[in-house]
Amino acid sequence: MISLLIAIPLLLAFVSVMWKRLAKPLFFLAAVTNMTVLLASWFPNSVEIHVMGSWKPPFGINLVFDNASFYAALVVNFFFFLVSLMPNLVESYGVSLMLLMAAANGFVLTGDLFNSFVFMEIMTITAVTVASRRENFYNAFKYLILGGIAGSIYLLATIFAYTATGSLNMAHVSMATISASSLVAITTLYAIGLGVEAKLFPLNGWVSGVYGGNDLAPVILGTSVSFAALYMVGRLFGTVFHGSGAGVLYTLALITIIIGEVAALRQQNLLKAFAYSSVAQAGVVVAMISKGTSRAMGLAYFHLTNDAVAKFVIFLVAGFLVYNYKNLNGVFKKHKVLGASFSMATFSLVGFPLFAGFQSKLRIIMELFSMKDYLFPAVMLLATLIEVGYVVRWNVKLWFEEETDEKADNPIVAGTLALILSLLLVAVFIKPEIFLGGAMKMGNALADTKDYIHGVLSVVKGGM
Amino acid sequence: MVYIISIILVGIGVYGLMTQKNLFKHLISLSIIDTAVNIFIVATGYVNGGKAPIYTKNFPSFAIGRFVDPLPQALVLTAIVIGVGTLAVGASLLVRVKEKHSSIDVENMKGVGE
Amino acid sequence: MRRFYAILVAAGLVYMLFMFLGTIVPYGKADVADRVSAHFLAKDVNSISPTKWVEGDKQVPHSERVYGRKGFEDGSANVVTSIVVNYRSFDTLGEVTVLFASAVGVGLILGGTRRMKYGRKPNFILRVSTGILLPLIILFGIYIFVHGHLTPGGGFPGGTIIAAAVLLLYLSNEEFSLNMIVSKSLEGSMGSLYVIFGLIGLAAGGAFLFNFLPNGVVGSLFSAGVVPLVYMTIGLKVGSELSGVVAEIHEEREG
Amino acid sequence: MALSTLLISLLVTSVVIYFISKVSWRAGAILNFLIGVFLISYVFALHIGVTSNLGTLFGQKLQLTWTHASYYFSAVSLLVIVSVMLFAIKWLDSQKYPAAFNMFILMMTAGSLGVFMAADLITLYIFWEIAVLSSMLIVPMGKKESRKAAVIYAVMSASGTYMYLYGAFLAFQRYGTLNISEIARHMVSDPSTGIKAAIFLLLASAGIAKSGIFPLHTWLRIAHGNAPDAFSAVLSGQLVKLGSYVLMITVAAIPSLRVFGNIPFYSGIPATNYFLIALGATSIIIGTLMAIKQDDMKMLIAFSSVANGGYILIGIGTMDPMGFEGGVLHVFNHAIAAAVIFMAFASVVYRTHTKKISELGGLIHKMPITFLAYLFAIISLAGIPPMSGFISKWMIYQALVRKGMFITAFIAFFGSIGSFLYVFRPLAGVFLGQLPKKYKDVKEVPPVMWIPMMTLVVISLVIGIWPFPVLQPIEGMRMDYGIAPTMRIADSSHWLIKGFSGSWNPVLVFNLFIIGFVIAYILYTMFPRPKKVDLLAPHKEEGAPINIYTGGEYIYTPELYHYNTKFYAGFERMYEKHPSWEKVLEMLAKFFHDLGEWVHGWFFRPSPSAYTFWVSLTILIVFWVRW
Repeated sequence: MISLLIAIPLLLAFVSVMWKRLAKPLFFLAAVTNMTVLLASWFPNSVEIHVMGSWKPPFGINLVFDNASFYAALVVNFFFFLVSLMPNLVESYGVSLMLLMAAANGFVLTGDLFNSFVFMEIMTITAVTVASRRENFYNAFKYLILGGIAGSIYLLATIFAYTATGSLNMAHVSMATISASSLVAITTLYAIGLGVEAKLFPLNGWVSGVYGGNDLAPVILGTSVSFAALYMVGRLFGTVFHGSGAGVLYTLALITIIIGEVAALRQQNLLKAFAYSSVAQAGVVVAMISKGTSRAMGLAYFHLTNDAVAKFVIFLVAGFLVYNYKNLNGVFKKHKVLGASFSMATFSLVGFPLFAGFQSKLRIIMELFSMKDYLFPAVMLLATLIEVGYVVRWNVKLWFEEETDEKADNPIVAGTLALILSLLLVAVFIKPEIFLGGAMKMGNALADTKDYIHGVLSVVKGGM
Repeated sequence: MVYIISIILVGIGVYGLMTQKNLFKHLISLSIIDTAVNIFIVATGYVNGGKAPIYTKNFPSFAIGRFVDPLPQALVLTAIVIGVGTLAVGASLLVRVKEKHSSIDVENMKGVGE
Repeated sequence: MRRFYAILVAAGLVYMLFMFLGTIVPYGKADVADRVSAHFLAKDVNSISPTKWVEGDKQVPHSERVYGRKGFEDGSANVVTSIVVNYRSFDTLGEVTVLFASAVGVGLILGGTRRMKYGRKPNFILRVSTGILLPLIILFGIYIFVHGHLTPGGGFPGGTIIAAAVLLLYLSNEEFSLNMIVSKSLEGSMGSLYVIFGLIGLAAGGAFLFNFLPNGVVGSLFSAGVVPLVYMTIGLKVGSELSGVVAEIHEEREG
Repeated sequence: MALSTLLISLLVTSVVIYFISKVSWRAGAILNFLIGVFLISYVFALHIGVTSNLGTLFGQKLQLTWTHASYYFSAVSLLVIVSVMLFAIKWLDSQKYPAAFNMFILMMTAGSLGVFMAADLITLYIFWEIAVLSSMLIVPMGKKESRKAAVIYAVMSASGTYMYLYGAFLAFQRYGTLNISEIARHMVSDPSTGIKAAIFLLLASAGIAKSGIFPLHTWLRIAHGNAPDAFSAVLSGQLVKLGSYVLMITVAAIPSLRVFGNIPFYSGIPATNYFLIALGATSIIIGTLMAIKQDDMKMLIAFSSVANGGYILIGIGTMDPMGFEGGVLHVFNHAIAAAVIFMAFASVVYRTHTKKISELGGLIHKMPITFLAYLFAIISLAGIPPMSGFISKWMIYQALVRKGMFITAFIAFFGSIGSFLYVFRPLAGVFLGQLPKKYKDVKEVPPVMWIPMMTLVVISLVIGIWPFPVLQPIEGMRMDYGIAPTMRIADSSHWLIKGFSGSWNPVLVFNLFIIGFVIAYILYTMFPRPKKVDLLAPHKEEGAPINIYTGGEYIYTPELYHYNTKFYAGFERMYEKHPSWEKVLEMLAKFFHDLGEWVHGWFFRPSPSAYTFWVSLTILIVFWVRW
């Protein structure tokens, strides 16, 4: 069943290249199918695998379907589904988005190191294509170069893992005895290789250009793809390498948080400012993942889910504004619904009460204190302080400044989606279990290496 | 030795990326890194005296040490194709960069703010 | 100064990788018996217990004649092919997708509508030899991907050779431009076919990309089950795809 | 109605009010006022000790309880808010966003009440942020400068809040609870002074930021000065008191005398408290000196709020029964006085559309009721009997003298004298003096606007004569916190407030004042009245030279000859080139901004080469540093 998550969008992408006009409805169809498949197999609560070509692991390639990959796939597909509802955003990028969807699903589900590299490269190439929309070629090119370097390093890391263990299977690599020096090489290279997609400092130079360059790229890359990438960070450093190399991630992530917020503060471009903020939030998530416990990881993904929902709304609204108005002063007076959703989402980002971000931020700080880590909360609160600065500045600018007489039609679908999602953020504040339950299951699944190994290597069956 | 050559090639690629002003040379440097990594991968599978992993009349049967490791070769096949895809997208992006910014030299490009 | 720092950093990187080299087996000393590929070579993946294998009991296969026999789990004489198209077929699907994605990307980025002109006439030798070489090149490409399971080569090289033929056409004739509808539908249908093969495998054998055809005798042309079929689809797909890319690059936008 | 139901339904109602206000903002404003009146009656009817569960968060119960402190602070807040709500029914027609104003002011009320009811640190934080958020969204509704003001307000407030949050979690990690009284119990027995002091100061910093105490005081000037005029009354009269409440929680609810008994600094006051007192004293000096030189009347009172926040902090910080009661009573006095003053200013701005003192004058004839309200408010603010403002200041002085803190006492006296100076400046500049020509048609504000002002004035006056209704809950608070529980200060049966160096009989004093007033009035009527000379009478049109001249020169710029210009020139010259803390904070903000530029320039430069360089360098650093 779960191989359909990758096969269906791929098949439809191949079909739609023949009939260009079908691309948009087929993208919608693919998203709906994927959501249906996922909803039909709600939280497996065990490690299920799907072996490709019925070659058992560690010999063949296998897809792993446990709580972690289910939750990640759910989030990833959810945002693709939302994007597919907005045809004027998709335009001629339907095929690329379907491929991106297949690749993100594959990246999340795969249990094979090299296979994950292949999917990462598909993601990079399609993401570059999406990023080049609205003539944003130079930034897309920079992204391509950085992605290419990262891909090479990721591949190098995979080969080191292969020579050290004799297999490419994640479960096998995680149980094999790897010498300490070898492990250093592998984790260093993986940290750098994943750092580009996970937006770690200083590998995040592409983010502002790509997210700030058009209205489609941030909406999908800043939510789905970044969730998939950060899922892989948790899978590799949590499950496979049992937290070795976490020190590197922790340090880099803390620097990322501060750098991201500081860079966001000075930004004069709405999309770019929140692009940097998404860098900072990725830093928070990676630092939390590097803590390695199941609770910490669960909270990391809880935070990431909240951030992704908020960012979706923010980028959606910001993209609409930036490409319809020359002067953004006071535009929300004309678009009250968009404005209200934007404000709610940004307040959730900061972590004001009444919104979801409050729940995750406070829980993270609390968890860190119980781990006797006093530095990270301080960094996080300082970052939040800077965040308050620019979030309030943007809100004030967009709501209260003197308006100009430019005019654009209200986007009905986007406005409705933004409003629903921002109300979802309020709902999460009242009832955090909506996201927290799944995220915690995800954290447990990621931290439980033993279960993962057992599930992958001892179950020998094809399975749908 | 092959290892060292491939590593030096990686170094050359990185050097090229850092010093060149022409964006197409960046793409070539990236390609060099790709190639270097591919060479490295194939090299990790080499067995002294090993043959290409194809069963023929002359080498009809399996034995340890007779054939080189086929897996890295299969991986490289994939990696090469990925490199080609990257190159194609990069090159076409550069065509458009040249159209938009009137140059692909980092220092002469117009309209690249921020 | 910039170059000096660049050299310094690059040298540091080389040094770091050099340090990492110490952690892997020296060149030429790769121990195939310790790796999964030993069983790909021996074609006995199904007969060993993965649980024992991962626990360190590697169960090295005995020397056994493979060529010209039948009854193996995988039927291609070229072991690299058996890995690419059978054992790790999913990677190859990904690989095809990468190429497809970049072809789509090139199309979207360039978005040309009119054939670009070189602005000079191709010379006589090029024009005449194209006529002679073209069928040969295409034939050679087809040969390469049809024999992918027996000899070095396969769908990707074969497809590339076909695309080279198209490039030759472009070079020799300024008026020529590829029929994009044909190439796109070939590309799309072949890609779909690959996925459909996988789905048939899912239906027939319970696993995506399952080899649902009999394997035959190792070393003969009609052997290795689904492998030649897949390689043919890949060959056609890559051929049409890269031809498409060549065509896209030869197009410019109006104005 | 349970406390939690009340707060949640208030939050929901605020959204409903928005949609009602969209139809008719006046209906929304009237509904707001009615809800406010209901809340006052509700608050007065509530029994001390009622608790209510808000739910659980992170496995911790969120609890609300109704204590003497909640009662006192809620009542004071509601008094101010309801007056402003009544005031707003008319005043809002000069505003651009009446619907949003109605929504946010009700939301802010819910937040403030929640803060006062909170029994644990997280509940307090949640409602605190609600109050800050909603008030922060009202601030930019004012004039152009108010946009920047909102950002500064939010950041300054957040800097305090996040320090508080850090402290709260530090306490939680150490003591395993967030409940304030349990934390207090644990802290008394905790041997580690360093961590206790850290928790104490971190918690206090939220109060410091909010009530405008020294290092974080600069937002008051810009936020109070630029917020919508009537809302400044809430900001200064009510929101700032949230800060005082948190300071009181940290100093008194956590019994700082016992917790830090091992680090006495000066006459039994622990070093931590003394640190706060020093901050308070600094605020008094800065607030007073800066207020004196302001030309903008709202900014002037904003600085006076800084100074009065200092008084409150000093009073509470001594933890002396007298000082504590004085400090808490000063909350009431300053709230009422500041609210009336800002409402009076709002009335003036409502009619004249300017808040510069130098552009005003002589409004006493045009707006006599507003003038009267302002007059009584400043009498209270300056601490002159018989208004209630005197009593609290007197109590604080009593405590300071008894503790032998002469420097602080001197600063407090200085602030008091300074307050005479600065409150007189708008009085003279706005209400007295010459009436500019363009305001000759100005009318008194309608009753809806002056009734709330006069009500508050009357309350202040009554409490000045008979302070025991207010002192009762304060005594209750003192008992709750165990500050000399056997001592009785307010003795209503003998009409006395028993001090250290004597007692104060407000009724007697009031009678004496009435007698004095009567004598003065008789003298006033006996002597001939001053003749009125119209200084600017020949002034026909704007900008034209005036027929009269001074020192042989025509007067081209009558502003220079305004009564208010260089009002206290000699005094101001003494500290003209003062070091400005505002500049320091601006430098800090600029530092972050420049850091952003720097980061951008170095790491996010638009060339792939730079990226590659940094990526490679990071790989090397990662490789070498860690292993």
